[in-house]
Amino acid sequence: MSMKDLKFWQGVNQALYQEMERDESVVLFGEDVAGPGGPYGLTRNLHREFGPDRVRDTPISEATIVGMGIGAAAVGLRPVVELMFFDFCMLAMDQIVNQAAKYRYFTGRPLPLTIRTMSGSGGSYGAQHCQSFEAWFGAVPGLTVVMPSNARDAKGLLKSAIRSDDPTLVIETFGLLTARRQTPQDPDFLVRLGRAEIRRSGTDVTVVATGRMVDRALAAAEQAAVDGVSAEVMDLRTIAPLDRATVCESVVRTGRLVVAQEATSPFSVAAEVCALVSEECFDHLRAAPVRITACFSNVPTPPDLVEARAPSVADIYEAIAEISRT
Amino acid sequence: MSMKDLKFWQGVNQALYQEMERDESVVLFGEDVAGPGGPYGLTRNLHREFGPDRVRDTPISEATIVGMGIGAAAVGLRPVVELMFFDFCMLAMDQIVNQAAKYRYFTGRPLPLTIRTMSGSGGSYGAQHCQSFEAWFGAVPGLTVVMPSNARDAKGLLKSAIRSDDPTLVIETFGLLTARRQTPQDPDFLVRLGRAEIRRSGTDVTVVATGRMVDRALAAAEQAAVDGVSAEVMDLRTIAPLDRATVCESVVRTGRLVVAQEATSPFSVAAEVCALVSEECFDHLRAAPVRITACFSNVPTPPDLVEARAPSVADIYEAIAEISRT
Amino acid sequence: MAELATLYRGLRLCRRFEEVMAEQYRAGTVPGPLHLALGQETTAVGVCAALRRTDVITSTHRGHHHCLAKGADVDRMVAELLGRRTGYSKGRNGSMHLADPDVGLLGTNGIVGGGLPIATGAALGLRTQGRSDVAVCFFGEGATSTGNFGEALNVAALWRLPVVFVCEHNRFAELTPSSTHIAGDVYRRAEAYGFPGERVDGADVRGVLRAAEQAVARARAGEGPTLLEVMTYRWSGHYVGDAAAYRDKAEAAAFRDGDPVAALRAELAGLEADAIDAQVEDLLAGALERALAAPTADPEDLG
Amino acid sequence: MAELATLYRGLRLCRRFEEVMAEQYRAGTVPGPLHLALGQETTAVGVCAALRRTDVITSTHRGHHHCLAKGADVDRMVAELLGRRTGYSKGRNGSMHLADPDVGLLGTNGIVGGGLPIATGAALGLRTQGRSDVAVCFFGEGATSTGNFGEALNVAALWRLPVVFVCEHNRFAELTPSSTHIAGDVYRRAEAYGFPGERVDGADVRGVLRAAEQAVARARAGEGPTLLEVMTYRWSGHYVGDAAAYRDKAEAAAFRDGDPVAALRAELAGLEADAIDAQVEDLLAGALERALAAPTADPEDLG
Ligand SMILES: Cc1ncc(C[n+]2csc(CCOP(=O)(O)OP(=O)(O)O)c2C)c(N)n1
Ligand SMILES: Cc1ncc(C[n+]2csc(CCOP(=O)(O)OP(=O)(O)O)c2C)c(N)n1
Ligand SMILES: [Mg+2]
Ligand SMILES: [Mg+2]
Repeated sequence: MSMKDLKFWQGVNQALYQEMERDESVVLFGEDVAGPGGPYGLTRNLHREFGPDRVRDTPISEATIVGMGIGAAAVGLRPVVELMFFDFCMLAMDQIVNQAAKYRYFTGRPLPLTIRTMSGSGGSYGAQHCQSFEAWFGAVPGLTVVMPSNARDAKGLLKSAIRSDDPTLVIETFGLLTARRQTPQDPDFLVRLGRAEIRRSGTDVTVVATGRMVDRALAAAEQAAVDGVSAEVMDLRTIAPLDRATVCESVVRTGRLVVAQEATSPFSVAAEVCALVSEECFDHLRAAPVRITACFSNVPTPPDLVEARAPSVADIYEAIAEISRT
Repeated sequence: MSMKDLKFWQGVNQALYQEMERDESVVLFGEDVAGPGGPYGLTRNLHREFGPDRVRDTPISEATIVGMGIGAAAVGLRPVVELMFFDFCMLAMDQIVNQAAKYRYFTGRPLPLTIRTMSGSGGSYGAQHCQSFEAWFGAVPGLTVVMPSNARDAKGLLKSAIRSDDPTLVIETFGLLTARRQTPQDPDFLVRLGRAEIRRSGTDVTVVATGRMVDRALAAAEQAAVDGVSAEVMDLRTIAPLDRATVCESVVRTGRLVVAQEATSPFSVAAEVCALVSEECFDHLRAAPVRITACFSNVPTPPDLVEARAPSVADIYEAIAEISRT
Repeated sequence: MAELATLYRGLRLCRRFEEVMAEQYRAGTVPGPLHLALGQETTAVGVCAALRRTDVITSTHRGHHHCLAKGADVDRMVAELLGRRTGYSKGRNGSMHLADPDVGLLGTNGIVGGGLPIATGAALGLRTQGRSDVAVCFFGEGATSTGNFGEALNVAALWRLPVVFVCEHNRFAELTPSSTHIAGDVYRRAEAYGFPGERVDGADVRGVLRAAEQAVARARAGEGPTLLEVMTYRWSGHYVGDAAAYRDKAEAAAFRDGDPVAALRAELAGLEADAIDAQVEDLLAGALERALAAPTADPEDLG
Repeated sequence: MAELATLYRGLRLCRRFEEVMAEQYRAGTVPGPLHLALGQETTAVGVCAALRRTDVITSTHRGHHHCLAKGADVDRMVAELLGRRTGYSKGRNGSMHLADPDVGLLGTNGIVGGGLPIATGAALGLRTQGRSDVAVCFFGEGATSTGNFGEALNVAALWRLPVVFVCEHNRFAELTPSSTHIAGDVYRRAEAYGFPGERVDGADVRGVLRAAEQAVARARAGEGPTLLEVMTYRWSGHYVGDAAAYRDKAEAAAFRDGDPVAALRAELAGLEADAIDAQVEDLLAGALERALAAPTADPEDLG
């Protein structure tokens, strides 16, 4: 099938274009998504292509953006709503968690709602624009949460989210918007929700990574290979429901776990993965699991501080080397 | 020092009374906290004692309740604000996480703000009134989060929170409001923030519990004792910052960990405790850590369903018995 | 305009449904809390008489009357409140989470103001699909102090959405009077967003219906939202079991004396009224009997 | 009323501060984003001229002018924007998180509408402590569509709090015009809550000051909040680097021609104006030189 080298943002844009073309019940709204084509261009051309009824600029009303998505989905549309930054989800938590996530439980009906947002550092926007609390939503029954790490998955997961009959939160990563990956052009290309991907196979240690840390984990694994250490690198891709089987199968083989994420450590996705593995793979573990995360502080603004705070390739490499010695 | 047998709600009420009497900069506001004395009586008599300037009924504006607490604290008061149910925190997440938690980071100044809320089942109020996502706040730099399991700690932790110069979230538990414990009356009695309490010492297994599960863990431990299993029961009390030292010291001794909580399992406090122990106590662990939690579903309304969903004494007892066999 | 008899039957059903459920609550057969709308029936019945089945509504924690007026099934409502497997949500959720999308009931709601953006979005969805249906958002006056209120009114006005905001002003929000919650007049908030707001007397079901018909007509015609503030009074406490000591007994008594349901009944021929009453009693008695005979909610159904 | 020279100096400082920082941004020495208020200086200067040091303000992502007008230290501001350790927040946070409680600046804010409840609470705190100080909340017209707006206005009105809500209506919210965001007129929203709202011409700094003095006097006198909608125009893009292709060039040019800072300058004796300009240049040049010489933010300071 035909492939194209796409940037992450282009993958998102293609997914929206293809799904809107495929199904006229798909509508898109959020702040600056229509006329401007999105503050970072992710929704470029959609307003022109699909018109003002299907692509709308909203006022700055995050709770109502999500709530309107719920109402519109409840009466037959398949809305994709955008919350510009993850940090702004905090203004819509009630609609996401108390309303959208529980709609099927309360009504017995589907709620085909996709909520797109963007998290993580990389934009030098500081402590109120770069937070990574994806774990919050993983704790909520009724929500599917995905976090693509590249253009291909950004496209395939978003398309699956839009076609899903349940509310799905798609967390894009600011620091990856211009990262490239070969991406299938087939309009029916999908990436299945709930499946982690082994990006590199290995036998000595499993490195589970999310978002921006996936490429860094791959680079670290290459370095480790030079030392003769064989690291398996897994991109979690879906945060909830977690792909427990793929994670455990890998760790049972390697006996060692490193989790790398851009979020801070306490009460995070890395915590859940370590807990899962310690419960399910205990007898196979040869060493203590390790979390490689941002240090527990607020996200600063200057890029060098942002980088100093986030895990580097070297941090992951050292964790791989260290754990492989035991 | 003189003790009194108090109900949980009375402990909260005494703490508020004593701190308001001690420091006139302490003010209280929230929905129905003044005239009515709180929907469940926790703020009874405070309005009469301290007057309308210090104890106020607010409109139903959760974000603004917290935001006003921030502003009032910033200009010299020591506010205690109430969000009636944990579920309603979701309307104030921006003010709690983006604003209050970061105030010191942005300004270099203290923010003596206490946010009280109530979580957990026990009231038969269903899926939008009984949620337990305390782990969310544990992930936020700048927030202290406590979760008392009894009258004594409810009093001592709230008093410490009010005297603290940083924002503290006090999560009370609905199912415990009428539970009793001997409580010191000394106006300077405090329970230190950040310290777990070993409620029962034991040598074979460490049971870390929170909120409503603490008494159940104690009961389960007594049953286990009959079988000759010695279980240590620890009340976490403070969720963030987690008392890592006390948890690890205990698990190093016992070699076994069971975590019991009313929250569901994924991405929860229990996940963090299991992750912590698997990282820090790996060489001492004799068995896989176990999470005893509510099943991953929404909170129902009928009491029997609520109980069927939540961990029982039997569930904890079986986990203790099971893990002690390995 | 709907007939007198139809309106009376609607009011009578809401009234008796809640009285019967309150008895059941006191008898210990209702597992969850009950928030009654006794005395407020005209809001639901008057407004819903202006709607058709395909129109949608969002309701609140105090929403039995909205559900009934929109055509929800009495058997399934009674069963849900009694925690029976034959209820709308298999008896798992009770009064605060009743929904029946088939009759346009998107749900009661445990979150004050939670329905405001949802109804607004439903209106958007209906319009986008070229339907002439409208959305009605019921909420209490306490909800006007939530952030959702201003957000929803603004978007509905900007996009001229077919939504009618119905504020059921029953003078109390939980344990405090409206004066604790509302600055200015609720109905005047609409003007500020450039659409009509009207205060309506809840004692007169036909007045409510007339106002609703106008608002619904505007919405169907693409002229945008309307805010109706229906002045009513919460006869009972916040929930069954709340003695409501905080309120003025004389005031409460006065409102009970001006019972809008009795007033309408008086306009009907005695026989017709008796027949309607009897029919409603049968309906409720049957529903109650079937519900009590049904199995209680099953942990199997946790979801 | 503050003297002409003082007002001009304030305007000139805001103007030049941002022009200088924009140059620095283009030169690559500013690590974070910059949102400029060029053309909007009168709002900050006019309003803050009605305040005293012990009054407090909350600001926004576009808040350099508010900070300067409230008396923040130019050296520490420049250093913060350049990411230097001598900055207000050790250079860690930059433009969107500037604060100086000592001069009553509770902070700029990255969250639109985030300051509304905070300023309202500050007003409550000031009043509760028996201080006659007031709180001023600056926000853009885009913030009027946030839930916080309605919540804050309602509580401020209910409690007659000493707060002045200053909406800086600069015609744009990020990349879209106000028409995308506002139904009706912003200033009229106040009426609905029972307190005065006034639209003020941002081209006239003295008009802004007069309106602010009245509002502040009401607040100090315990008469409650006021909403001021200052009509202005965002000369530059949303951030430095945004070409603002989405807006009407002629309109933008017209507003630049009606530059309120130049207009005020014209009223001053040439020599006096020159002296003020020179003084401002020295101040900024010195601040810039010291900042560029200072160490950059240190990972040590992460917090
Ligand atoms: C967001 C939120 N805050 C608080 C509550 C608790 N609560 C339940 S009902 C109620 C009062 C609602 O008053 P009103 O809107 O007038 O409705 P009424 O009860 O009078 O029908 C409150 C505060 C809630 N359910 N949701
Ligand atoms: C809650 C929230 N939503 C969205 C944004 C992104 N954003 C930053 S500035 C802005 C526009 C604000 O417009 P306005 O309030 O008019 O202020 P101005 O930029 O014109 O000064 C938006 C949407 C944000 N920072 N916070
Ligand atoms: Mg009410
Ligand atoms: Mg603007």
